[in-house]
Amino acid sequence: MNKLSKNADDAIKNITDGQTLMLGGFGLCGIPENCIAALVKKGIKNLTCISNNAGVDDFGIGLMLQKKQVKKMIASYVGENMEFERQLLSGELEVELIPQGTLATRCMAAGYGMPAIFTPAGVGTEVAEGKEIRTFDGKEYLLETAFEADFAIVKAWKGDRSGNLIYKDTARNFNPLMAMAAKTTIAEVEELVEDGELDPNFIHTPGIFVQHIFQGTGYEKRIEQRTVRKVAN
Amino acid sequence: MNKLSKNADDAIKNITDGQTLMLGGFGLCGIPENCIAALVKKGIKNLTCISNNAGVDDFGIGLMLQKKQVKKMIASYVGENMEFERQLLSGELEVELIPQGTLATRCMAAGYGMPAIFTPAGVGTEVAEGKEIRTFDGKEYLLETAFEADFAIVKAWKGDRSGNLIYKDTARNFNPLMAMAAKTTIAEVEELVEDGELDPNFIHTPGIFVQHIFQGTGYEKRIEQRTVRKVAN
Amino acid sequence: MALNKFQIAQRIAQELQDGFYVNLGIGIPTLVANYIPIGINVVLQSENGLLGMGPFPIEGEEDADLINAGKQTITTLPGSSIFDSAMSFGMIRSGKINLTVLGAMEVSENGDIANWKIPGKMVKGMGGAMDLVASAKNIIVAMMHTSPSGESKLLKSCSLPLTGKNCVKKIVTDLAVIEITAHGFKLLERAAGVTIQEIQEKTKADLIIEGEIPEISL
Amino acid sequence: MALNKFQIAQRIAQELQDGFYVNLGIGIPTLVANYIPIGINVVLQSENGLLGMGPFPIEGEEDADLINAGKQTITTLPGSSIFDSAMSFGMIRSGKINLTVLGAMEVSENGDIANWKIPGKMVKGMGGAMDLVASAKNIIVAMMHTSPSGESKLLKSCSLPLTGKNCVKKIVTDLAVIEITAHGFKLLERAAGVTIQEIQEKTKADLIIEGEIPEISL
Repeated sequence: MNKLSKNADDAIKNITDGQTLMLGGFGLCGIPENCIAALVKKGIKNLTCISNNAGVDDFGIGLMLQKKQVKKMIASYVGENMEFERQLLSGELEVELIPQGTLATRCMAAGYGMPAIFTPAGVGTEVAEGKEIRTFDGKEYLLETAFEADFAIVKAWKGDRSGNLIYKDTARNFNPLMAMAAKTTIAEVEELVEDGELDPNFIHTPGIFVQHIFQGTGYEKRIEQRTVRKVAN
Repeated sequence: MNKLSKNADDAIKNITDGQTLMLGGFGLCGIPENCIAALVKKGIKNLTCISNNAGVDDFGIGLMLQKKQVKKMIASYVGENMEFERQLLSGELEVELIPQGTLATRCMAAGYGMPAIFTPAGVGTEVAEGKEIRTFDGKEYLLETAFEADFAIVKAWKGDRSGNLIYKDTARNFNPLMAMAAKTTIAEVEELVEDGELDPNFIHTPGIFVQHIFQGTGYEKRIEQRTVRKVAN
Repeated sequence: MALNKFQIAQRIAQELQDGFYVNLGIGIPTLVANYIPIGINVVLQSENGLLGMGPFPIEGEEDADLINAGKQTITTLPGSSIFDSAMSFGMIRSGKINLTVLGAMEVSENGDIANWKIPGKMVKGMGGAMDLVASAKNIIVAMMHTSPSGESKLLKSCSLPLTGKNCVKKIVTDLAVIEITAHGFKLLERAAGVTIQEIQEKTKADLIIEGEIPEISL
Repeated sequence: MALNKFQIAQRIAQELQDGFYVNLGIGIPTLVANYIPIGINVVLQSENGLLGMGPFPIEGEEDADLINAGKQTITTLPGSSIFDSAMSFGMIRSGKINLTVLGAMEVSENGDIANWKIPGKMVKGMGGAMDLVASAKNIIVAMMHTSPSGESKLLKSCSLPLTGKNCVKKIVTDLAVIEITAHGFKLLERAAGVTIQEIQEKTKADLIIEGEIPEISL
């Protein structure tokens, strides 16, 4: 079976209006830049997006928000995006804010075939409203269900033709979790290599989870907070 | 904080009669040989052992069974061990057999602070007896609780002073799961290196999960089924 | 003439499709790997933590740290990946394995399977079988049609403790290929020279026979 | 004289013990890393997937793929490890983090904390804060005692949507160190020259005062 896509346009060709997408990344770190650009270009609408953040105004998922392609956003932190805040407060955008660990674990639950998980995050807060609470060993937990997504779109450092992926440093974040969690997974990689070039012992996402893979181009890798120190004497 | 133990005797010195131990490995692959030998030497008794298998008659956990150190065994497959079968049928040994995926996931649940998980494994079988069954999306699942263990004893390929571990090939198996799952984790490694020698991007078990680490000696690494092919012409 | 175990494996290999991820149990199922059709690429999963299981190692190159779920020394292939047991059963539970082949002691006409325990006699444990049968969408049982003492292993309902309920989709035995339908065992193919009557006699449940039943071709 | 934010961080650093794994939130908590006492080794966790967070990179060596939870470019240290977000919050939920320091908009006398939302005004999301406060055994809040408009941030009960209930153990403000006990806010220390009366006036709940209240020593 050939998992190779020619480019981002090719990789996303089966995504249609109204679907649910998971997008990897934390802030702008490890986001699938090529696929986001292709989604913007294609103008797919009414999307539900699951991603830890919503990009910034002019990059990442922010680009899709500008084009009003997103109907609903499921995220944990969106503080970097004024257009997002505007659409939310005006009611144009439906938003579900959930704890970051809950977001991660609901992805993992989907990937691991677990229909729901228990987490203490959000007990006693508005996150718990309408949710089942259960006590184990004297401590309260919320029942949170596994995500259901049509596509996961992830960004990796290296990948091979079998779909095996490795990520670089903290660009890993939600990517391997989302890669496991959707019906179909699209991976864009900085470097596509032949099978056998990646050490089987250090694969972060086994190829079984990835259906489409391609080598991306022109990564901008924008930094949100460029913090540095002076060279020590 | 110094995590280094001198040797296996030192590393296991706080284990006492009647405690619950997790032991990594699949068959004889990736088992903590040094710590098992030390447990046998010390003669600690009435142990509850959680491990996928129970070793063979004269190696692995089989050595502890010979000395009748194990009160209860929680495992998924024990077909390689006649002394085990004898103790089980005679009633000397308490045994709980559980599905392999359930075993793995109950370890993960403990490591990930999830009090219980849902799995379809065992629905409609005697494994389900006395357990809560819950239906999600038309499919039945058993509620299985996270393990509680006093010690996890794992075997890794390489480790550093911070407790970071990497495993080799399929000797990984249950080791990283158990390493996360107990109150205290002891890791024996084939090679102990200085901090900084392991690539942070390819750590299987982050050091936060490991309290005691030492470099083992004299690994036998017995093979259960030596299967080979002739060299191709 | 009844199929031998190699021929059972060979027949099952016809079920493989390009790109399949496959889990093969211990025994006859393992042999299926020897008959993968040319032009079909499948990836074998070993539930102890490997995707892309390769052949046995060349003599002298055995590595104790690289075994399959049957504890046999094996090799990796280009494109292989190693993972822990939670991820291994995660991919099993989430339905990423396209085909699971395993042996059985009994199968019932509603697809129940028993293969892990004979009360008071054999206590080996279920290993990964319960997870596999509870999760896989496509489960084929490879087994002899009858026990060594001649008892049918295909039954109206299983007498042994179950491994899973309503899960088996197809059975390939030395005598026949049988599909599990909502109405019970449906005979699809018979071993060359074996009569429908003989298969029915050795099956302790009614067979559904529709039209001509072709011989198994290998 | 009231402490500045650096001094608040400095006081909190006194709570660190050798071998601690610590999660520092954004803002004042981040500054705690600059005051780790000599001889004390702590490992900083960043919940986006890093243990062993090092200092900011030397100019020119910033790497977009290596950031902390505040999206700042950082470095690793010898002994660091990288992992995915599920494992990151796994170690948080299972109580492996010895100390969590975070900011707050309000804290109540029973240890409730609010720091993620001002209805109709500020919608940023909770990020990892709800997971952290629901899981950590040892939570210290670092904040100014009063809001910019002079309102007490220490209350009988929080008016803003909660981040977590009954979770804060200690508060370090510009004026005082306060422990949350079963009976409410207990004053432990006061900023040099700040009177108990002033602290009580700026706290919208009763302070428990037992014996002499020492000045914060830095």
